[in-house]
Amino acid sequence: ADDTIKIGFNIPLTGEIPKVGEESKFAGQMLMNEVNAKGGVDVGGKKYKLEFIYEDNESKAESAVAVSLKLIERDQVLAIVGPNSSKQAIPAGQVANDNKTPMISPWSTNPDTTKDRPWVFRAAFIDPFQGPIAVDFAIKTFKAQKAAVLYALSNDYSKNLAEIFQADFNKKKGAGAVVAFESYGDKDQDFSAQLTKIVAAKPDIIFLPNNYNEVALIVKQAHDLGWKGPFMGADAWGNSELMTLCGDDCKGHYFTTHYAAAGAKGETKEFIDKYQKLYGYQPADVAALTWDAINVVLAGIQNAGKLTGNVRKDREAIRNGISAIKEVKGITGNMKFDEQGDPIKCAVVVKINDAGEFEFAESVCP
Amino acid sequence: MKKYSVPALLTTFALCTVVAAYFEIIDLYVQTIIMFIGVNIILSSSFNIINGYMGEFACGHAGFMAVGAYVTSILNVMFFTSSKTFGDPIFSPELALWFFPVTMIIGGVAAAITGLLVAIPSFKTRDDYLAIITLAANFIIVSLFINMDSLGGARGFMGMKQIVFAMEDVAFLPWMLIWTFVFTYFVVFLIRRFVSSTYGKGIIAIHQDEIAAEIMSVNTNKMKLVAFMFSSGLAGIAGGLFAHILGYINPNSFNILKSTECLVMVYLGGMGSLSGSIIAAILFTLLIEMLRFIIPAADTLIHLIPLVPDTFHLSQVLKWVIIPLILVILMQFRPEGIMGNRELSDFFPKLKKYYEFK
Amino acid sequence: MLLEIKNLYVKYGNIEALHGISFTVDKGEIVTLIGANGAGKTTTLHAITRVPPPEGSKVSGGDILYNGKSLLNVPAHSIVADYNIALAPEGRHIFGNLTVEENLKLATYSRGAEDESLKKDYERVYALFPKMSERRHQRSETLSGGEQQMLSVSRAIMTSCNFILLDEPSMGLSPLLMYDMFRVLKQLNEEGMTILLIEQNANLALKFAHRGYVLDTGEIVASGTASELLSNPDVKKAYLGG
Amino acid sequence: MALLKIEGLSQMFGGLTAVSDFKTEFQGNELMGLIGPNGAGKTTVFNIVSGFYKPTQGQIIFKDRAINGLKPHKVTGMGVARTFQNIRLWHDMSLLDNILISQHYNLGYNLFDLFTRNKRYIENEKRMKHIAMQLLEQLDLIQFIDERPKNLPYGIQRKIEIARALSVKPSLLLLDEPAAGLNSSDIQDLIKLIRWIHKEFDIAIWMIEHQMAVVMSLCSWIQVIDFGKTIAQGTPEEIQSNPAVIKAYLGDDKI
Amino acid sequence: MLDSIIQNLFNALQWGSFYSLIALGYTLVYGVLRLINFAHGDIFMVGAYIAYFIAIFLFKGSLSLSGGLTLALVIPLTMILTAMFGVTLERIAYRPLRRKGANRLYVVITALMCGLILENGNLAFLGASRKSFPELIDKVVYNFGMISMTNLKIGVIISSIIVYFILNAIISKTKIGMAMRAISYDKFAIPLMGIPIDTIIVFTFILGSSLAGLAGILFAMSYPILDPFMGAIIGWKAFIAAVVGGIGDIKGAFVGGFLLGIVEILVVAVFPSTFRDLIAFSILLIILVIKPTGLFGVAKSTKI
Ligand SMILES: Nc1ncnc2c1ncn2[C@@H]1O[C@H](COP(=O)(O)OP(=O)(O)OP(=O)(O)O)[C@@H](O)[C@H]1O
Ligand SMILES: Nc1ncnc2c1ncn2[C@@H]1O[C@H](COP(=O)(O)OP(=O)(O)OP(=O)(O)O)[C@@H](O)[C@H]1O
Ligand SMILES: [Mg+2]
Ligand SMILES: [Mg+2]
Repeated sequence: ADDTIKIGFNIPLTGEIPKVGEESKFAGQMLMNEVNAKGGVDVGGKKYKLEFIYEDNESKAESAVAVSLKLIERDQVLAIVGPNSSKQAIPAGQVANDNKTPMISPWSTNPDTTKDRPWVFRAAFIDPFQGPIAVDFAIKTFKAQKAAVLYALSNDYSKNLAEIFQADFNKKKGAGAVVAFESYGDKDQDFSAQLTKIVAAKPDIIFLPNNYNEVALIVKQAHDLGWKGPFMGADAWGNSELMTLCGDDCKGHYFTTHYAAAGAKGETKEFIDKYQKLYGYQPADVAALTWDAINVVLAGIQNAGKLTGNVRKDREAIRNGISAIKEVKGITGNMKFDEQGDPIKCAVVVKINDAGEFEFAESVCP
Repeated sequence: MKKYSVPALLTTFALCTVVAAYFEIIDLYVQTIIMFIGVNIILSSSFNIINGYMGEFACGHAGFMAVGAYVTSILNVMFFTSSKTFGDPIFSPELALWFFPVTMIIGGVAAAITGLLVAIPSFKTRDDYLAIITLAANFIIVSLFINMDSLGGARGFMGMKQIVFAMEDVAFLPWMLIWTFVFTYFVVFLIRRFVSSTYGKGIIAIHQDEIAAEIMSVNTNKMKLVAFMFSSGLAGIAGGLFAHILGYINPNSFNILKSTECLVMVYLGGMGSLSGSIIAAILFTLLIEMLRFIIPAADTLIHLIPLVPDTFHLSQVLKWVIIPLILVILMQFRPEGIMGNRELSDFFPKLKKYYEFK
Repeated sequence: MLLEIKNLYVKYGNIEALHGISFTVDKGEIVTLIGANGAGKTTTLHAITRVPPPEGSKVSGGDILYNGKSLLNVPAHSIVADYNIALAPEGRHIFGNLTVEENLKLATYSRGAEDESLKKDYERVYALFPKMSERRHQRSETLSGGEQQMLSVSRAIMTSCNFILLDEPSMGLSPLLMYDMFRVLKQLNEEGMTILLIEQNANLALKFAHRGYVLDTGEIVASGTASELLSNPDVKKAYLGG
Repeated sequence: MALLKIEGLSQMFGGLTAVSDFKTEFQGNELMGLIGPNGAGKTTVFNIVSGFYKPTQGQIIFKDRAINGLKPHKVTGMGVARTFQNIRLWHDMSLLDNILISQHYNLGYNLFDLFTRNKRYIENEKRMKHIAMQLLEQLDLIQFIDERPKNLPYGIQRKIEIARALSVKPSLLLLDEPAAGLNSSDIQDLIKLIRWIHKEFDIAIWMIEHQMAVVMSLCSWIQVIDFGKTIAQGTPEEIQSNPAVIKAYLGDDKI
Repeated sequence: MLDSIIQNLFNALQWGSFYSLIALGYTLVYGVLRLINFAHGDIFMVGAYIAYFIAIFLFKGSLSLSGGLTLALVIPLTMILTAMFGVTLERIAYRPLRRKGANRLYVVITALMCGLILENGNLAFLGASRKSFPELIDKVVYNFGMISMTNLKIGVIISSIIVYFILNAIISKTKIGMAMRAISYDKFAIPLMGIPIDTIIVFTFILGSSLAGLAGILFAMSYPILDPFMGAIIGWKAFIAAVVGGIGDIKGAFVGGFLLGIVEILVVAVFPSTFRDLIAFSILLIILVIKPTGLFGVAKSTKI
């Protein structure tokens, strides 16, 4: 109808990372229900109801493309939120850009997703920013002279971050300071060989830019192999499930991320509590980032001033609106966008405390 | 009449689709689905050469697809676009249109050569050992691309969209749609010629009794070589198309899961039935897309019944329960696939008036 | 009457292979079924033993009575295990990946623990076919054609049968062995074994059997004692090669 | 020049000597028999000659060329065709295809011709089809041309195997127990068929058979082997009365 | 250096044990039906989940039994339930196809589909959250110099060896084992020996699936994070291991499993880990090229 704002979600509800898709979807539902309960969004004096369409990209590149086109052509959405992984976000971003539809990926960290694509934005900070924060923190807190990295070879997020960490650490501590740089394959469950190598290299810290489920296994196995030192991780650790899976083994370690759930204040805390109440578990960063991504789109609409009902014109207005954003207050921090469509926002380092909560340690802003 | 009716029909269909796409009568979504159907037809019918006609159980088709996809993409990106990997274009971008078929064929040839990787071990091994060799080859190829950092590694490789734009600059037409039609027809045409010749039937003889084939003068090693290279070469062509339709490729798109889809299409259609492969590819692709619409519709429908609680929803996850379930049930009724090893004309003898399978 | 086939119809899909045949076998008899290729002899034996051939045949009418009880609803394995009817099938069907000895051992699956009678049976088989004991530990798929045939027959004997169905047991056997085998079958018969024999070599079969039936395209066209059939001019012309 | 000359042929399987020091010779187009007890090594000899086994020792000269070690399809291409003890037809293809495919040794076109379907392709396909049709016509099998062998009676299948072997245009035809499983009247037909083939195609035929009626009435020369060794050879009359053969093979036909 | 090699050998033995246990299940079913039971990896997954639910019920639930007692109950219960599960699968999905005389590859595809149904059905009904398997026994880490071992790892390795010997005895010595081997060669003649074919097949699935169940428990204890797709890749790889050993052969599967484990781990230990799959699979490929029937597979000597 005329008085709705349609936004499409291109998310992995099935396939390799269904949990990520689920959280994105829940964040979307929560936001939509909230806004619609208040009567909708006020744009140029007119109330619009939100209508979200969730499509499954099966965590596959080709499906992500098909989904984008379906949302753009069939559903005539004004903007697309997603996809989450770069593997899908890169081709889907191309589609959105070609078809002049604003797209914002909550989670993708690969620079190519937004590069030279005026219509594509993202809500997460990119890896070249996050990596050095981890390096600095490791050097400062653990007096690390030597570091080891274990990353997922076929996961471009993990690989990217691992390489950035390696380069930065070597830059700061001299070539060869990363004493072990190991990888593992898709859906691996045993890391003992890599960890044996790492432990034998005697690093001061092990950097694990990996998904939370793998982190739990790696940490446990490292302990089995006699490792007693610290670990550091990145935003992919930030999932409520980390602690149920990892238990005591993960306590006392640090990771960089977008927000700290424990000790969160204000809107962030509100979001977490609401989500927990509705869906029974603490939201991960992807939920928070999706929430922010939607808000970025809504802010773009506000900036546009009014909606004409002509989809093409409205899409253009929204795109211009997003790039003109001065600053949005997000639950993962305040952000504005650079000319590539990447956010400029702060990162936090989180400590997993003895209660198993994600506790704020420090904040780093660009 | 008999000779031209089917080509005429197919050409008309392709032309209508292209014209409709040009005038935006069918939208990009539908076009993409049509293109995916084309790619899947190439995949399943080429896979059928090995798994159907020759009766071997290979399961690494996606690996060869990857080779074709990468080779074609690299060549095109290197020749016709400026990229950070390869620098400035070597040739003028307008030439992309004319050289596209050439690079596609080169991709196919590269894939065919990779096919040697499985063809040569296949001389000595049969059925399930071959399954492993192909499976391992699939793992190896994917792993190789993941390790090639210069090609993006796990981050994938892109820039193929520029090629499509370059073609559109020459003439604004839905080029990928056109190429998909051209190559799909071409591939089916080649396969049909192959399996209906006495030469090609040698692989069917190998299927039914390899020893008898060898002793009755069929050079089984050569036939296997030809069959594997032919099949993997065509998979390479499918890969090239796939890469340019998507504009982006990633090694993980060609893992075992993709090979599994190829397997499903072949056996769904029927071993050794070309029309079966085509029908199965169409059905399979459509089924996946249809469920996008059916599941939400069914969800709305069941919520009309007051008994279903509001919190219960049919989720998209069910898609990958429903699709295999449909196949399992189908197998129970047609344990030889949709077409068995027969062709359309065997089911509808009247069709023979209009075309013959030769 | 041990076995009574009553008006038996068998179909392969829609094709009817047996059009209502009836015959009987008495305890202790040797009965032979002769007939041209494709007459339905094998089909009859398969129907009795309830083994479905890979393509599947169906009894569509009539009955098979064994000691007055119908066999039609008895599962195939129990024909051997409980009714003690064994079949040496056409095409041998030995287990090529097992050794000769294992093949024989498997045939005793439904027999109880190792006892005297079992030992006697092994000895009898090895005495009958010395080749079998020579090749005891050879993988049976590498046996020569005739050796495989011996194995198939030996295996049938090793089941606890007292009624044995033989489908062309002499196929591929050298003349010497063929005579040997018939000699031993005769001996088995004298010890109380009932035999239903299918043989292409009708001359030989009729010399060996007490009674015979002539099957032609799914129907019984002649029957009688062996000597009656041997002298029947029609039978002579059609099946005895002169 | 001899058509086929085998000398000192031996074949071992593990510790088992299946064939030992076997020799024979075909001058032109004889019709010879190879008999012997089960497991004597007859089929093994055929397997070696047709290239399926590589002999442990020995020489096989066919048309003045050593063929031991050649691949089976090469040997067949040179003119040695065979049938199998257990029928091995391509059961799920039409009879015509069965006869066509066995002409692979002489396709006369390559893949390029195939894909472009040029004149060479069309003419060669026509030629092969012609040969097949002629052969089926001659052997009176033409009415089964579109049938699949598995649906045909056993006797016909045996005949098809012979037809398929003939389509190779062999100069030496190996028949491994062609009469096995046939009944008495079929056997009479088979004897006529083989005799006719021998005359009509003017080829050498080498036959393994246990049915003495067949061997004795067809073969001009018979070789008897036992445990891989030749124990006798001669004309049918000589063989039938040879005590060693009677003891090892023929027996005294009393039941 | 020597330390790491020994450490890695132990790692490899543990990891290989899982491949072995799963490969044994593959080989059993394959050896009997010539069916590549692609759902086997997922039956293993189901086994792990069954173990999880039983363990949670007994350990964390109102009963709160001790860890050791829970484990003692979990092992037989899981094996029984997983076996029942495998048999049910055979009943409803494979047997009808077999009865209809379908080409065996269609049964293989059906198995592949059943695997997908299990994975995604699990996802749909249990949700996307991963499950964390409770620690039933206290982990003890033994250190010998630089080498670390845990009691669990030793247990896993020993279990898989015991299982192999039991299985081997069943297959090569008993009549039922002989019947299992015979079926793969000629199904037709089985009933003629008085052997109920379906019983043997069911028995095979019971054996294979209960092994998968056992592997599931041990795996869940060693890698205590369960997700619906946990059986997929390890299943494929175990299948490869089974074939490299010589499929259909118990010893082959056992050795093949350990071989794959050792190759995977040693490749990482020696080469850059990025090349693991590449090198490991190339090695396997080369083994198959040299020995086309696998390490222990008997060349099917075709006799014509
Ligand atoms: N699987 C099958 N499908 C269809 N028809 C069949 C099948 N098996 C046998 N028949 C047909 O049933 C009839 C009887 O076959 P059967 O095998 O019983 O003959 P037979 O007397 O044993 O012949 P032979 O002497 O060749 O062994 C034949 O006409 C045959 O064509
Ligand atoms: N591939 C093989 N491996 C091991 N032994 C073999 C092989 N092929 C044949 N043999 C053995 O060689 C011997 C000769 O076998 P062959 O098949 O040549 O006998 P045959 O003379 O044809 O007998 P029949 O008349 O019974 O067919 C047999 O004892 C057989 O077991
Ligand atoms: Mg018969
Ligand atoms: Mg022989």
